[in-house]
Amino acid sequence: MSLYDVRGLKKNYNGRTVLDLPALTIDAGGMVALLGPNGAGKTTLLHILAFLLRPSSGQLMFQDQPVAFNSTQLHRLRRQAVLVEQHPILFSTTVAKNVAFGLKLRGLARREIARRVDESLEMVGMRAFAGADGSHLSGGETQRVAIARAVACRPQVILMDEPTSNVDMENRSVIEAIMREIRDAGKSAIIFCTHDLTQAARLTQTRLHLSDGRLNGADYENTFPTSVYREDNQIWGCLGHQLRVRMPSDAPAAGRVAIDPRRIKVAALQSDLVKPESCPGRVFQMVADGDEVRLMVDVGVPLTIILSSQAYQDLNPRIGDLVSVLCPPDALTML
Amino acid sequence: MSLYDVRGLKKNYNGRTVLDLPALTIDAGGMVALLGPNGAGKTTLLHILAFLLRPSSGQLMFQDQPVAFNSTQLHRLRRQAVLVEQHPILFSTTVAKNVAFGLKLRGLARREIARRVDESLEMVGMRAFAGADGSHLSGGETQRVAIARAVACRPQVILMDEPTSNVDMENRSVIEAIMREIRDAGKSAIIFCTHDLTQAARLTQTRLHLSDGRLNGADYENTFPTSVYREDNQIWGCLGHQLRVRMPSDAPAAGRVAIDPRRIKVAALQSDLVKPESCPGRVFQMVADGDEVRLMVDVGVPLTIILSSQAYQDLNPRIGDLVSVLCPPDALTML
Amino acid sequence: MAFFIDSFLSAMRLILGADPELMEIVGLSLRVSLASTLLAGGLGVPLGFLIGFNQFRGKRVVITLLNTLLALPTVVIGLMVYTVIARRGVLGMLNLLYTPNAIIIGQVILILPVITALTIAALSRIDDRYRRTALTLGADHLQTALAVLREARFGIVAAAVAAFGRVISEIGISMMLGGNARGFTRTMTTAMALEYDKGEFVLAVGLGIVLLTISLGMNTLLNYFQGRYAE
Amino acid sequence: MAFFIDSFLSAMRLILGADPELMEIVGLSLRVSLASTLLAGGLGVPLGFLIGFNQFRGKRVVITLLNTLLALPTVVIGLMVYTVIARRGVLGMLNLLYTPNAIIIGQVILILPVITALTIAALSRIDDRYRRTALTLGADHLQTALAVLREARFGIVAAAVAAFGRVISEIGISMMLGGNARGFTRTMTTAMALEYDKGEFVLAVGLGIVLLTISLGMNTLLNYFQGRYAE
Amino acid sequence: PADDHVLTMSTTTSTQASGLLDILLPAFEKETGISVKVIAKGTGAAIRDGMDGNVDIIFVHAKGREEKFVAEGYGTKRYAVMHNDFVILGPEADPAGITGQSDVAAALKTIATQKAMFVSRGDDSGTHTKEQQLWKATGLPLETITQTIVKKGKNREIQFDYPGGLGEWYMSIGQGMGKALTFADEKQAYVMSDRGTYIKYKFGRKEKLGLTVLCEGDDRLANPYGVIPVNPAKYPQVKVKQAEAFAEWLVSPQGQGLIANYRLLGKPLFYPDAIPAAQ
Ligand SMILES: Nc1ncnc2c1ncn2[C@@H]1O[C@H](COP(=O)(O)OP(=O)(O)OP(=O)(O)O)[C@@H](O)[C@H]1O
Ligand SMILES: Nc1ncnc2c1ncn2[C@@H]1O[C@H](COP(=O)(O)OP(=O)(O)OP(=O)(O)O)[C@@H](O)[C@H]1O
Ligand SMILES: [Mg+2]
Ligand SMILES: [Mg+2]
Repeated sequence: MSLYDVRGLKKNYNGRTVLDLPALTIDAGGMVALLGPNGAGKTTLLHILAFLLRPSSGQLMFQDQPVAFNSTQLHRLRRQAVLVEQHPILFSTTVAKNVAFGLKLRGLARREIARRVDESLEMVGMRAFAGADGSHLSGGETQRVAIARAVACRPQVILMDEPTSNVDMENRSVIEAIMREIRDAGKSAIIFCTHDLTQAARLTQTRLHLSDGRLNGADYENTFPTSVYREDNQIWGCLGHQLRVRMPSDAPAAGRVAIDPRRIKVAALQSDLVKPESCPGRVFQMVADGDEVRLMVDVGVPLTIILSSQAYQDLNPRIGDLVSVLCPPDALTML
Repeated sequence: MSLYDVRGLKKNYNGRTVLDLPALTIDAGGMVALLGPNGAGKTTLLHILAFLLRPSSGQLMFQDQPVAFNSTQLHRLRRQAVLVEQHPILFSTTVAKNVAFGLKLRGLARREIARRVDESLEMVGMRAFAGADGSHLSGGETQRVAIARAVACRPQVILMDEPTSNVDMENRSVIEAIMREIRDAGKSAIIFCTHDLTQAARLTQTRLHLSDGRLNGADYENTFPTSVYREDNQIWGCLGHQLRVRMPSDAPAAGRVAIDPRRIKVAALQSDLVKPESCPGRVFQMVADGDEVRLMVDVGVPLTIILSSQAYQDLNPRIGDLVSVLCPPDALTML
Repeated sequence: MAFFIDSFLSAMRLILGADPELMEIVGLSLRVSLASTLLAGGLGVPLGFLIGFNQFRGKRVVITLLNTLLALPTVVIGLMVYTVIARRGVLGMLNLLYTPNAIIIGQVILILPVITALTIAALSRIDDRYRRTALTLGADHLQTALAVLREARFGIVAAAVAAFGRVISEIGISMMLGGNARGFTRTMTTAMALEYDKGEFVLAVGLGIVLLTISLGMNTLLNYFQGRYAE
Repeated sequence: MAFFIDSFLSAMRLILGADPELMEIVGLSLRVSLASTLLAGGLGVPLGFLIGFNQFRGKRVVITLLNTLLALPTVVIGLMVYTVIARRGVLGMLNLLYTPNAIIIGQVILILPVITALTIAALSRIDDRYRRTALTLGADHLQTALAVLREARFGIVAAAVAAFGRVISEIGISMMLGGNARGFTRTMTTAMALEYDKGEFVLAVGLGIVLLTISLGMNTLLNYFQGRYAE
Repeated sequence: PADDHVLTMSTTTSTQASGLLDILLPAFEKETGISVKVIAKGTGAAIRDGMDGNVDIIFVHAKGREEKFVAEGYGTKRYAVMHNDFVILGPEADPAGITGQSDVAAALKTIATQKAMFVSRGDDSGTHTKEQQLWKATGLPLETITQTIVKKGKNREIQFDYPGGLGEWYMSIGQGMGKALTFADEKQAYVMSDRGTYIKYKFGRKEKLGLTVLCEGDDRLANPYGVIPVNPAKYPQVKVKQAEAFAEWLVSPQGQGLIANYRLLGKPLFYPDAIPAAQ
């Protein structure tokens, strides 16, 4: 049984299509990361998956049943899918009562409610604030209480919109640990948005990339504005004043390019791989991403390069090393 | 001339002191990062520095003049210090009018206003949204417009509360570039909060660490809950089920410890430095931080270790390597 | 000045004297006004929610009509209700005319648009995230409305207080539908109007001061309970 | 039923007939009501801002007193103003009694508490970030208030509309301070009261329907301008 | 009209509601160029207006109080203008059985002893004053309610006489004549009314009053109207010339003729008092 099935779903605002998903299936019990630039439609999609926003057209299936957005019984379905908003808001009462809200609605016994409130506040490190007024918490405190409030409900799926964007380092790993625990226990599925690609990489292999409301496979991390100029009968794009890339002959005078982080060639500066259009860059970050390694090189702009385990071993870069970077034409997509 | 001088400043809410700064001086024209866990008082401090919140006691000097929080002319001072809120809000009118707001107040000519609005929206990549309704933007779009709105005013100091927390990768580097440019041009000083330590490291050497409302030098990244147990006549703390640390004899049964990332010892697994209380961990991230390197090792919990350039060269770790980690007692602080 | 002092002294006399007739009049005024406010609130607040929460065609038309009804004069309400409940009217057999219940019917019609329109206004600025949060945590329509109501309480209480002030100080409907019958349907305002017609201005204002004193008492009570509730 | 049809037909007749006397009465009602609403708005909205925006000792007391004043009966206002502006009163030499200006004075006193209290309520739920944002961008107190006012406009317009409805449908003050003098101070409501006194119920309700039609026109205009403004 | 051509007059609602002023005032203005601004209210309030100097002239029907008004120096002189009369009305079924009774005191006494519902205006108006006098004339023991108010720092008493049964069969409603008629009709009760208002409610409307005249003609039921210019000795700014001009005109043959010939629904309403021959 799949958790969600999306068929030809669209959402329009004032005639602009901000979400356009011909087909998408999300399985039960897993963890899905939703990635994509600002305005890609991530929040919009989460609101639809939480049954809070009615799509303009198309169909949404939940656990193989079509969702009737005009049903008066929709709240029964909503109890299976709890959303933590991008900027959560707490009811203007105590933190504890905020967490108890969903539990009361589910008709739990008073003692069970008290137990779960304690437990979930403890989990996010906010138990000391149980009696505090929810409307006066700091940004990160609010976000953590909102997570506790959702987790306490133990729904089929928890939808989290940038759940750790305002959370401090310590609690970021605490929340990631909670997410992993929920996934491992198979209690609830988790669908979350994030702009932190290493976080997405740490937590799950199932990553959906949205851009302009559409699903596409391309990582969006390497998108840059370019200026285009002509030299030696060839059109060149220039990124961050240093990196030159060969552009297709029909490239517009200025625009944005996406560079596939898996197709960028990188070599030691001394190597014979160095070509005229390659440029030097300094390695400033390396992160494990499953079996691969994510290298970040400063070439005037921060460029992400994903290396296979083997390629990483071969290159063996160190932080601070200068490397030679080359973007072949097939790595480029004009946007 | 210093930009801000803080003397014995305190802020209380309901009898709780959330900010307590005996003395602090911030110089003009620089860039300062404000770090610290949730609830440390970062936002509170920024609000005070923006002259929006009156301290409970103590004095604030701005450009060597004491700030009179009850003055009716405070808005003149406020024009020198513009804040971008943690969760910014846009007036419910067009994006362009939002950016023009501060400029109109400053009595700029209509054409100058139009020019600056265009320029600053272009800067954050939101020019296409100039006519859109400010109240219906996505989280990251809102944050970017708010930054443009502040920058357009060209004040003495721009205060930014987690300015890129909801911003996508591409625009994160764009905004970091803007921040660098402002600093380099010496136009405005910038004081910003962030939970992204690598971002803070990328942008400035001047980092203030707040915790519980107080300034302290300790990085707050390695704080963990510990359980304490006794073995071999010695008190041990256990972090993330693997890492054992020797605790002082008066340690409570459970609590939180902070581990100084510069005092952690790390060695290759085969080395003779390995001791009984050391434990193995896998290197999953390395980031340049000025002259140092920030190593992240998974020992059940993610542990940050800061190595000097030399120590990094000596160890020469690779992503995925197993290393041996040891936390000497002097690296620990009980919280 | 002398006039105000006289009025004030008469008011003191009335209050301290605890004249049984005055007590009766005060009691009736309070009973009728509270009943009208509660009834109109019970109808108007949910109605305001229905209109304010939902997006539908013609919503602005409905709000414009509501605003228009805010100008419904008491004479019109009085005559319309009169026509229906008089001996010769459709509901004549209920013998409602010149009873406190008749006043309540008229007053509910008077303040229903006020409460509804102000509830809509109070909801207009409640952050939509409260509604979404209640829904996503599993609340049904009613539970969601209650959660949002809690957040909007200041505005809605203000609407109810304004409506209460409107009816307790209202004369036209009480006079036309109650009939100002001494001992039956005489309220503070109809008593005041009578004293005014008689030229006994001091007594009229004295009664007005008594009325304001009572209103002050009610609002102080309300303030106290709101304070306790907020804690 | 027949009564309502009759009333409706007379209203049609009155409107279509464009009787000059009726036009004059309608004109006076509109002038007086608009003047009162604008004056009370000009005083009450800033007052509401002062009270709502600032934290001070006794704020809750002030709000309670305001709420109390919502129950100020027209008879009391009428008599108080009367005492001041009658020939024997302090302002007797101004000859204000039984003029439209006297009505305006009384009506302003009537709705000032309404507009102030509802402005405070409208502000109570405006996100504080709007205020902070205006301030940090360099707005002074007035500019900040205007920026927040823009965000609270729905609630404040609702307050003004309620106040306008209150005064245009109000009888007591117009009667007592205007005097219902034909051709001088006769307003729609005092004309209605007169017809009612004469027993001409059909005409009274007919005039009421004319009044509602005018109120509808005003609100439609307002809705139109609000719509344009919002765009 | 220029300011000295405007006369302000306070009067009782009944003169205005009868429509008589709509005949008199235009004729007066045509002749003298003086327009009259009419402030209509209850008798008590109308007299108050004169005492406060808010108006130039008063036109009311409460003879005793009018004379006191002049005696206390508020008015220059009372001009007896006209009278009409009061009638006792009741339901056609006449449960108390007073039909044909020409002695009004006897009729009221019967109503009281039967405890048949009686509606009193109870508003201290001329009509109410008259009604209280008639109750006294029945010889029944009356009950009195005394209210004490403060006036100029001194206590003053206001009295209210009624024949008992307050709120049981004696309804004191404190409202104008029209409203008292409506009330009595609704409750099918007895009521005392001036003839003008009765005619209007009985014959002038689609929904006819369901009450009928059961007792009339007694001398004690006469209802005299007077007009009094406000005394310039008290209020120098009053337009005494114009006021006197109006009063004189009312008692002149023209004024009296118009009054005599005024018909409401074909029925005479007022009888001139200054020149009875004008009829
Ligand atoms: N109510 C609305 N009216 C008009 N446009 C809207 C509305 N809500 C969202 N949009 C637009 O739809 C697009 C998608 O918005 P959405 O909030 O889903 O983006 P997102 O992917 O969550 O972005 P972010 O990373 O910035 O949070 C944005 O361009 C936004 O401006
Ligand atoms: N108005 C208020 N009333 C009561 N407590 C408050 C208020 N505002 C802030 N606090 C408390 O003060 C502390 C500091 O808050 P502040 O917003 O400055 O934290 P912060 O460092 O910005 O945290 P974060 O990283 O989560 O944004 C928090 O514990 C918060 O709960
Ligand atoms: Mg979003
Ligand atoms: Mg903060």
